[in-house]
Amino acid sequence: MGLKAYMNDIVEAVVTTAKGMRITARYGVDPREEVTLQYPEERWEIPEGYRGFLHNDIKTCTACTMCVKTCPVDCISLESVRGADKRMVLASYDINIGRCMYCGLCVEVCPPKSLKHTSGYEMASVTRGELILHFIAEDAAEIKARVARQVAEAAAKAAEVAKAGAQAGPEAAEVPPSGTAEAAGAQASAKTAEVPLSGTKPSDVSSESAKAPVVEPKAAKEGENKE
Amino acid sequence: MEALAISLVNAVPLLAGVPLWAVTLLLMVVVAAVILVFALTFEGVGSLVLRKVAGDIQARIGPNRVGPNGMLQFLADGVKLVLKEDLIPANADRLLFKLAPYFAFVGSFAAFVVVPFGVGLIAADLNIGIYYVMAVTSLVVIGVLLAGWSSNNKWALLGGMRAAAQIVSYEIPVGMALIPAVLIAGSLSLQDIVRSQSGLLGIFGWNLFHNPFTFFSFFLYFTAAQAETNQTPFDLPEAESELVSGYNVEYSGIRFGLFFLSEFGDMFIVATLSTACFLGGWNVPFFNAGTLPWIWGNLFSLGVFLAKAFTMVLIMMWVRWTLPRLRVDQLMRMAWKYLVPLTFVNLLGVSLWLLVFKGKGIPAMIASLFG
Amino acid sequence: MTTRTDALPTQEMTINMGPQHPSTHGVLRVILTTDGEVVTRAVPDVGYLHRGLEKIGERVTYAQFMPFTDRLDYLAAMNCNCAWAWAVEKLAKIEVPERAEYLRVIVCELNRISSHLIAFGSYTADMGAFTPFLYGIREREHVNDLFEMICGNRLTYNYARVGGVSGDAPPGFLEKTKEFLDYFEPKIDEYNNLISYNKIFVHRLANVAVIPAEEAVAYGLTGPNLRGSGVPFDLRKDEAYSVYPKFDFKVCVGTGERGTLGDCFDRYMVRINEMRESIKIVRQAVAQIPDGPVLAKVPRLFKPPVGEVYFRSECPRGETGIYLISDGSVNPFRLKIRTGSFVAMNIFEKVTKGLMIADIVAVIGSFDIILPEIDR
Amino acid sequence: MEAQAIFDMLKGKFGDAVVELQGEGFSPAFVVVAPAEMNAVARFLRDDAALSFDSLMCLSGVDYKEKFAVAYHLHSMKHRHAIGLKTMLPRENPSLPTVDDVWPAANFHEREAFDLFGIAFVGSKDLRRILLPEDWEGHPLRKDYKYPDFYHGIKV
Repeated sequence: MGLKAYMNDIVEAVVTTAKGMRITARYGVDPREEVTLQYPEERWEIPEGYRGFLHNDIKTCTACTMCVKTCPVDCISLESVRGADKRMVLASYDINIGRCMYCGLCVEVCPPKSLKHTSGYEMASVTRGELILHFIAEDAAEIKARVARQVAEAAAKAAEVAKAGAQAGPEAAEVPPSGTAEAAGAQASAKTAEVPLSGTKPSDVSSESAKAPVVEPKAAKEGENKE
Repeated sequence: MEALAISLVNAVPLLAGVPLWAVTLLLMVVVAAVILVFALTFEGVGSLVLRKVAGDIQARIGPNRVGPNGMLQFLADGVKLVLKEDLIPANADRLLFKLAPYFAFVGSFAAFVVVPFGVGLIAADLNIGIYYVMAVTSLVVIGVLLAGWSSNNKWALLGGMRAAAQIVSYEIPVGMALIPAVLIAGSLSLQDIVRSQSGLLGIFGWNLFHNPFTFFSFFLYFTAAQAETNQTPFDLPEAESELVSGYNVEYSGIRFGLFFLSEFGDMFIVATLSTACFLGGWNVPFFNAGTLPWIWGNLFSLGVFLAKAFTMVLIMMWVRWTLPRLRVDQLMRMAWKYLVPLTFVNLLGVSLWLLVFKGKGIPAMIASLFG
Repeated sequence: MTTRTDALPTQEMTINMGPQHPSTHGVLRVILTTDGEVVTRAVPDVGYLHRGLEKIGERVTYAQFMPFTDRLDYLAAMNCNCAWAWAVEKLAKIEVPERAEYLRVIVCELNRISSHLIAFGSYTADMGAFTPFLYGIREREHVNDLFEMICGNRLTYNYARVGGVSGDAPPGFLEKTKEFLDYFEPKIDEYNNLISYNKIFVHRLANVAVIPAEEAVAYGLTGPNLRGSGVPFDLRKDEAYSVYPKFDFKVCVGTGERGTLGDCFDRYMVRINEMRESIKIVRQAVAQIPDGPVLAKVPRLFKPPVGEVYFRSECPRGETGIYLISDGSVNPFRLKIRTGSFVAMNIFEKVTKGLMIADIVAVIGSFDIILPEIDR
Repeated sequence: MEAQAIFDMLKGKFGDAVVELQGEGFSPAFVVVAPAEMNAVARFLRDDAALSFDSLMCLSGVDYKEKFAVAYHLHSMKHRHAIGLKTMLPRENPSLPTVDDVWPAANFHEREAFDLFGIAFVGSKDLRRILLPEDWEGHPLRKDYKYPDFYHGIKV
């Protein structure tokens, strides 16, 4: 290495270092360059179409199970029973958001557009069971029992009508879905087994806490412990 | 220290009956405690400032949660380090593993003894001040090497070996770069070196502007000293992205804390040495601090000294957050092919200058031109 | 003086670098055999992130596999999304609306920028300079904001669909993209001044792990790693797919400007220069984008004809080739994904002989590997 | 060069070892080769000046249920043309000569095929499992693969 190259080396090192240090100094003294968002106090604006937690509007949900079929990771589980009016009645609708990958495929296929992404993104929990969202607060067995009772009532009514010899119209079979439920429980539970079930139910979800009501993390925890 | 003890005994009649050695000892302990408190505070605050500077440079904010604007972060860090479990690897050499952090810490802390904080503020004005500093800061390498060896971890061992090679190599340019200041002052005592830079508006008396060679000396010293204290771009013994964390990878809790503190201690020692040897030390610009009443003179000079030293520390941090890291062979090449020859040339230049111009610097010559 | 090595026997040391190591870009394990600091052998051990994506692919439908491609290369999920979409469209012969193709190109190139930013940033962090890393991350956030706007997510986009894209660009997206490009373009010069031409940085990279052109081709390197060796091969130009032929851009190749052609510095500079080219492409695409639908009518459970297709597309880490076998059912019969990082790992052992431990980090960074892509 | 021309050329050179051309529905087209001749065919494809397939893009194992196959995707940087090579293997003890001495790129792909399909590449310089642990049982991408319940006592 000649002396010239040697000196050049030194000069280049000094010059490039100085160049770099000028840039870092500019950032160092310019407070406008600070881009940190002080997260819990400040939040960024969530754009429209943000894919946050899923939410199902169960009033419009038709229990068609499209979301369940399309979900690549099987994070949605629903149970439904055929109601007295031949429509499907949801017995339970759970989404395991710990498993969900927020891909949005289920939202795209939902025919009544009842399944939506919300802008929620914060949920910390101690147990995995808490990460399962239950959209129906009522116990699935109760719903099934109630629907079974309604179906039975409707069938009985239809039979009565038929027996009476009158023109059996479909109107007679129509029972308001939210009928009063003060009938004997024993009879209802006996009927439950006969109710046609549909829908899928991934095993892990059911074992975790399919029976847990919405606002009772304790039950969910128990489910977790069992696993 | 004895002289101070005598004057103290004379000033305070209460101490008249106490033997002199006891007063001296007591004084030593007090001074040591003061310096320790200062060192720890500096090291704590230094770590906070380092992170704040890093935040500013990196377009973010830095710690801002503990205390107002994150001011108490260093206390939280300290408490955390003290409270953390002190792990010792199962196959470590337990004695050496425990000993290593103390070597590192003592090495950096003992150097504070000869730091000339002010006109009269120096724990021990040794007549071999610079040699003393270089000798005790070398203890750090023993600590680092022990840590690397005793951890029984290959990464730590590599870090320790790197540190040993690096620090030993860079002792030479560091020493050679400091000698010009010694030559000008004609003394190894740091106080003498600082005093030799007084006068001429305070600024132009600095060794930095004495002659072109001392000017380069300063930068050579600064570069070499960065390497000697394992600062980026020469932080190879730690080299987070290569050696995971180097020699201190197995350390936790307060033992890690001691390494951490010694790092900042070293940083401060480098800053003080460059301040004392090249930037006029505690000399207050425009007037002579020695002529003021004792208390004011010391306060002024202390303030000036700390301001200069902290500026140097800030510059070190600035460099740290700008530059990438050298490779180990490049580091050695830099020491032996660049810094060592250059410092020798510089030393020769300064010596010739002093010989030819009878010890006068450029500012002094210009001043004498104008009468 | 003669060196006597027989007097004192020395042993080589085996060190495990990874799977947890700050600079292996994930869970890569490299088994180093070292003689002091000099590495005599470095054997990569991959597979710590193996999730069986190819097996999963045989069980889900073509459309359902789309979210999994996000997990293929999470720093360039858009490119993987689109690669999958293009491959399936080629297999099933689906026509894609032009606007969708333009949107795909825009998001792909934006993602290339953001991916190269991470490559640049993490590389400088590996070299010991942490600051540029955060600058890179900061700019990437802008890209993420754009993606969040167009598809609703910041990392796993799942934006492309077989037959188009999931949604049209929301109002203001194209303007914001232009704004970002204007903001970002000068930053590249800043990076160059800050770090690229820094003496230490250049010294760390130049002449390290030189890969000659023939060797790069023989080892099947692709993308920036191949172009770093001076081979001007870019699938966007040479096997032009989608609407890439309509854009004017140049293929960046290594020049050996600071060392030997094909060294780490060349691979690094190719990525820096490619960001400029991507900016050019996005500018043109934003200017030319036509109106129209963005999604062709494709049945949800479509059955492509029996056949086999190999589709290669230019991803930021090299060619992502998708070998797709259809047996006429709704699921792929076999799906093999060939990724740039996987192939780059193959040459790793060869080029790292005789380097230093610090250079291993430099080589890993210069290949810009990403582990989910290697292990799939 | 077109696939048909390449096929004819190979047919002329290797005779019966070159079995058929899979053109319709295949992109790129495949030349099906007998496994024993694989290495020789590969070397010819690389070295012939008119072909000079200097890069192996992809090498995949395939399980066609009744038999295995190994598919090679070749590309020529010089002539910018591509071709596929395929070789059919029996289900029992599938093995064929390696091509990693022709294209070093093949090594990792072959290890992957060995790992996930159990196809042995004779003469390979390094044939170990690559993605799965060394002591994993079975080859997951085979169509008849049974998922194990436990691996070292860990539930899979």
